[in-house]
Amino acid sequence: MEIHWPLLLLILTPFLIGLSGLLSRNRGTLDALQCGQAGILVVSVILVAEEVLTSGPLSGLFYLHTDALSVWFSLILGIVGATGTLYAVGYVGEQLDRGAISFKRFQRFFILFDSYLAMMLLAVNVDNLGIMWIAIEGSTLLAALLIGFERNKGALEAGWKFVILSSVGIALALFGTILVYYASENVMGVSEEALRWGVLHQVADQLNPEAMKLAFLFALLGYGTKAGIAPMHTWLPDAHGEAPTPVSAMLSANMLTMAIYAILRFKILTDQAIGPLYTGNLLVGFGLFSVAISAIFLLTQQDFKRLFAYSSIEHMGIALVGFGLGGVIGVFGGLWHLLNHALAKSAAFYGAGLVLLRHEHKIVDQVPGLLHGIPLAGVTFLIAGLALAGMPLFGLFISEVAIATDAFTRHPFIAYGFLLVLTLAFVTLLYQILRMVLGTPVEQKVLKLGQRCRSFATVAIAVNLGALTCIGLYVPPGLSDLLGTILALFGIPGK
Amino acid sequence: MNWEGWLLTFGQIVLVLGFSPFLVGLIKKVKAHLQCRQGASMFQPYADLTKLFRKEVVYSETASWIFTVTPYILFSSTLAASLLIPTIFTPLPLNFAGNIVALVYLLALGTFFLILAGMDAGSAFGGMGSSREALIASLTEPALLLSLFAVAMTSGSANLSTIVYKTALLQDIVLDPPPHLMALVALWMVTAAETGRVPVDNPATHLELTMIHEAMILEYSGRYLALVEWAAGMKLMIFLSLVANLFAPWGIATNVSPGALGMGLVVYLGKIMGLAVIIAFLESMLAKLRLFRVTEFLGVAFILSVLAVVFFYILRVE
Amino acid sequence: MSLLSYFLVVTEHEKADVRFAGMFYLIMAHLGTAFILITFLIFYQTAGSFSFEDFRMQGHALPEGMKSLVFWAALIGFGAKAGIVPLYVWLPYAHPAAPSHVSALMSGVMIKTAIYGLFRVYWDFLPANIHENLPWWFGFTILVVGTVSALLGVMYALMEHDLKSLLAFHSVENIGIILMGLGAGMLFHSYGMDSLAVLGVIASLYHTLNHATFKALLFMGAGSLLYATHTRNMEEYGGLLKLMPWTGLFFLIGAVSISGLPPTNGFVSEWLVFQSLFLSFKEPSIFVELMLPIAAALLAFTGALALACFAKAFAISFLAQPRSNHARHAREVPLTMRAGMGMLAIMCVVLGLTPMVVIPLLDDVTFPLLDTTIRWKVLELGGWALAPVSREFASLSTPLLFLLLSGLIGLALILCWVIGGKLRARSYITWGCGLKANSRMEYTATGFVQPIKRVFSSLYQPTVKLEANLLEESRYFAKQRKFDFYIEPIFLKYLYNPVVEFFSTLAERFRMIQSGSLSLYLGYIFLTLILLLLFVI
Amino acid sequence: MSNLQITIGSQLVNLCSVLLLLTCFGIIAQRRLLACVDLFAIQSMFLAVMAALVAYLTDIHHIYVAAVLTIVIKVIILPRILKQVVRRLDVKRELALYVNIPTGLLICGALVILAFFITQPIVHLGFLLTRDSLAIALAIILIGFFIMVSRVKAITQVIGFLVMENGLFLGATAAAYGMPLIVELGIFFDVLVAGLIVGIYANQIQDTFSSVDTSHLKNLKE
Repeated sequence: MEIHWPLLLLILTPFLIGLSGLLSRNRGTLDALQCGQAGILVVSVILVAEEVLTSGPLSGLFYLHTDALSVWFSLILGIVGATGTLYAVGYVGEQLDRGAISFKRFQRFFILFDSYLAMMLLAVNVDNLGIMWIAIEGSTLLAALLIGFERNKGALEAGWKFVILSSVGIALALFGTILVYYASENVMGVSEEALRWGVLHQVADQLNPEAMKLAFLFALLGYGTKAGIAPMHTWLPDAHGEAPTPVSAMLSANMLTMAIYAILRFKILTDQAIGPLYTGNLLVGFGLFSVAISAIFLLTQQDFKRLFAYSSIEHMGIALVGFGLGGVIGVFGGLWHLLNHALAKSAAFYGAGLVLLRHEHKIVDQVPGLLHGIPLAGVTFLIAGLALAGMPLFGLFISEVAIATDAFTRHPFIAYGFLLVLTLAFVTLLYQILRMVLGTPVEQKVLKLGQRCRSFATVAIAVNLGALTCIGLYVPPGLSDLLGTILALFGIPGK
Repeated sequence: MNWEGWLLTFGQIVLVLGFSPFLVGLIKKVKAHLQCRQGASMFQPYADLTKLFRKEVVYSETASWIFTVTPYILFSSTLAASLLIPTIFTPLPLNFAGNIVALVYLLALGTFFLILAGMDAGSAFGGMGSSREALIASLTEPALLLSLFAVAMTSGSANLSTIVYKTALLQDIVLDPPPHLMALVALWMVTAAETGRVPVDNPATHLELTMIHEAMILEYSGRYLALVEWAAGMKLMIFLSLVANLFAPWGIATNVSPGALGMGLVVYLGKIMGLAVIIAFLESMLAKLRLFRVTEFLGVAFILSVLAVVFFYILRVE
Repeated sequence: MSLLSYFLVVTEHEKADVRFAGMFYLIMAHLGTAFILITFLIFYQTAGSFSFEDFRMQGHALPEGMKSLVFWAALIGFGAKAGIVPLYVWLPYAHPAAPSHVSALMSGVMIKTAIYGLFRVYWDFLPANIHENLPWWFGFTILVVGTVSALLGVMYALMEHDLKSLLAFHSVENIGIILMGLGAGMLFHSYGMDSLAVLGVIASLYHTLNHATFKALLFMGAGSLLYATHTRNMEEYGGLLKLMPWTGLFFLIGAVSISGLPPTNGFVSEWLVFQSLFLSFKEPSIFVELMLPIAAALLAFTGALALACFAKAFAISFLAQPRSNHARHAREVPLTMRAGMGMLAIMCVVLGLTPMVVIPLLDDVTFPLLDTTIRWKVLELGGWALAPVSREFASLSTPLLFLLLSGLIGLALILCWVIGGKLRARSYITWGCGLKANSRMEYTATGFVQPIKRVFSSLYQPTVKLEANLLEESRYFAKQRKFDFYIEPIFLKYLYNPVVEFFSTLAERFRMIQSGSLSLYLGYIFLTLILLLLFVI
Repeated sequence: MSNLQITIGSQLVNLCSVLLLLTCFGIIAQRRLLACVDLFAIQSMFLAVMAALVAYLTDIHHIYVAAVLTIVIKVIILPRILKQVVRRLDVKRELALYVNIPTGLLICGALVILAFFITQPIVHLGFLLTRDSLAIALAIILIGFFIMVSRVKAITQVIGFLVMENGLFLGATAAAYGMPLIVELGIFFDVLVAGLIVGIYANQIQDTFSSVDTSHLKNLKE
């Protein structure tokens, strides 16, 4: 079993950097390390993608395994993770400068943050459902600590709710995993291999339908809780609202995406066992429900971080609908949606973080005229907001249209419902965003943003929005090939 | 257009210009008689016009060039409209220049500028007159158009001359009673409104608050007033000949032989003088309506014209 | 596109109302987009691709029900962008909010793209081939929508005293007229009377063109007024004709042609619409036969109201004495602005005088759609007169009318000279019942439309507030009287507000879902699990 | 091994799992927190015993490891931590319940039936002697969940969660003689960390809110 350095790097870097954070005593090296990590992440993820594209799936030592689907999600996690790291350096650094936190906790933050990233990267790059579960659970626990990082009432409450709810979810997911294992038994007997996704994928069509149904149900509920699918989404707005902003960004852009990834793995197996109808209906149902719920909550939202949180719920819902429909363009739409959403949403949170640092509150109608107040944040909100609302020229529009189209070719009424809730969500989100972006700032005391913070944030935002607009306007051939292979994985002839 | 055409057009201009003041005079005279007064001579309007033309013009300081050009535009648009209407001969050489819609809108052009002029001097009365005129004009136009259209449909054409020509040739269409009757009544009511006659407006009034047309031209004097008055006279003549020739085209000349033309002239003059007398009678009998009763009056006209169309379709024999 | 135009609208986003307008506009536009998307999706379903070529090939394969679905979706989708009743509501907010040149652009060009969409769908995609006939009620619905839009548009325009909102409402009116032409065309087409159908279509295309010109002209005029006086409120204008003669002249031309008065372009296209409506007696169905003339009558009504409206607009803004210091100190706008308007003004007249040039061009446009040309019969007398159907039926020659008018003006001058000799004139102050007439005695815009408002109060449902505090000595004299009235568009009142209400109350209700109780949250998951176990397995 | 042994063995296994179930009902019926913790410890004990039994019967050795881990973590460490927390916060008894005890018991009965009903079609799949306890495993998971829903105090919710974990472990063992060792270890590690984190949170919450009554944690809402 040969070693693939890029893959290994991709996963180990955050771990090691995080731990080495313990040793480095002064801040400069810490920042440097983090920047290095960001760089390495991007480079290695791209290398991995290259390798997979050229020479099929990779299997490294210790259950490491990377196929097209993993690569797709690694891309999302890697790139957004990188920008997130940069932003975190700026953001938490600012708090440090303001003396809000001690250097010790500054260190601790990065240890947690990096290993959190590592866990997520691990989760999407292992072949073993059990290990995947462990990684996800690990990321949950680390996330719990990160959410509570600021130790004020809100943070603690949010963290507590998160820990309880997502542990329950994760437990259910474990039961799902056990059931798959159970089902696999009478196909291949009791064996270590029986949890390897690749192996299961080959024998999936012989697995017992009843067991797989049950398994998928538990997996969906369990990982769905982490993916913030209504009605299991209740922890999400609190967590996103109260966590330190870089963490909120990671939660929204990476963790939810990762959870969806887990669901997809189960879906593919189940579909092979019992055909796509069952999983499809469940996914579409939950998806539509999530979009509707979030749309309604967006309307009366007073807190801009929660606002983005609800919009995340909405977008996860949209992606689910896409996957649930399961046609070529549907699945394509889902994947494409996840990528674009990750980029746009993290950017939005970066902007939100700046506003929060400056105003020290999160009330929507207290921060009008951001274009004048904090041009950087204003522009970010505007672009990211329009993208998230699904305006043309952005990838999210394309994916939404794709999903709608797929829905239409199957069941027009889903399409109508979908478009309806989508329009509702669009209106509500945009209404809120524009309330903040336009207008004239109200007089109130504001804190100044540190130079380093601003520069780091600028870089992070620039990268995200740049990538977002690029892929909105032009799809690199590499990506489209990747999509092709993934579709094949879904049992759909790639286009 | 051959020399006959030119001749006829010129003849029509002369006829309209020359005869319209007489109509006004005639109506005044008859009314006077009905009120047991001697009354001025029927030719008084001619004298008035010449006098006015000679008099010095006084215009308001606040007025702009709109005030000056309006009389000319009013005059010319009314006269142009009159050239679309068959009087003693049909089809007219200028027939192709426009149909009933063109007629209505030509008159509207005049009204438009008159309204502007009314506001131009900046006196309250002018504004009042303009505002009322705007209301009435907007209410009459649909009725006018539809009543004309009701007649138009019987002859399958929207060109006035053609309508009259056909009806003149085959007498019996005219006797297609219900639609035409309603159209006739509607047109008559519209006429009253458009030419500022009782019961819609009272040309003889000099109580500002009841004036409409008179209020708009309150600021005019001298030759401008003359032009406006003359235009008003022509407008009256236009509507009367519409009534006369659309509903009773008897005796109108359909070829250019001198005999036919002479005949046509005599009959035509007879018809519209008759109508003028009727107007006089009505004016002496009726009282002017309140402004907001006028809308109901015109509403009736509109309904009648609609009914005319409806009946046309229902009773059409095929 | 709606996105870009949104940013054009909110250029001056510091103003709250501008933001509201922008938001409203964006929402409606997006609603439109959604419906347009549905339209295309339906086509996609059969065509299997998004290329117009395939739509054209496959569109007719749709089942009847789907076709009517497409019809409605397209009508709502493009209608929302074009601003037909009842979807026009954003329009009077967005246009005034935008800077004038933008409003000119929006109203002149953008609305037209929506019309283009309608044409594409109804004439190009839906019919299988040129001779397939769509159900008659397609055209009829369009006709009705058009008529209502035209009427309501002008009605509300009359009550507007903000010059730009007034123009915006007139956009609604004109879209209505355009749709009337289109509707008549479709109606005839559905009965297979193509040569008549062409007439309707050409009429509506012609009016589209004209509207683009005169509406842009008027918006620029409004813009120059705004530039000169820094206010959009008509009641503060007045007497500007003397201060800004050129702007005044151009605005007058625009006003004349939007009121459809000869010999300008508005007149020609409205005339054409009238003709296509008059052709009703060739319709097989008696119901339609009845409806068309009535539509024609309503069009006449619309025209007359438009006339009243622009008489008001022009008279109040340009005539009599200035009503405010803004107006008193107004100056003529710079040459560049005048040049722009002048160009358009000339366009208006030229387009009016040369239908014989324009119509063949439009005919080339419509030819591929219906493969019938009417060029050879439209133009009579070597192209000097229009005879849409037959010379027998109706004809029009704007050049001749123009010559007549100018000639007769000449005649009038001659008469004056012959009878009256040389003009002797002197100017004097207006008679103000013994007082010195000042601008406060003038009729206001509000006063001007008061009779109409009163007559149609059932439609306007105006809210009038009149308060006076009287002198102690005698209750016949008041220290001051305060009068204000406003009109809430009927659809806003009965259609939109309820919807918004519904959603906000819904949202309020739903907030209890997120009550903050952890056990409740756990309960959701638990319940979902149990239910799924019970029913899905 | 003789058939007799097998049958006896599987009956013993089933017995253990039934005992597990009973302890769940005990927890439901119990108001006193410390007693709940004890019950949980006992339950874990039974779990370990069962695991050991399975290991003995099937001599798959890594299950012994699992059994040992269970004893170490779930019988010794976690109860310690919990008891500490309980003492420190001196919340002796849980007075507030969202659902009163009889109803709770009834519901749990219903849940057990549901569990059997659900697993019934797939039970025949397993050819292992422990397969019957799959239903019980599901039942325990549901009941654990129900405890979390119905109790107010943070501690009891944690206990509920741990009960779920036990159910899972039972499931794993019942269904498949336990997961592959590596997975097993990972799971245990996670459970341990989870317990620690919950402990940390409980303390911090106590510090900031001066109570662990989660019904107080209702500031974050719409």
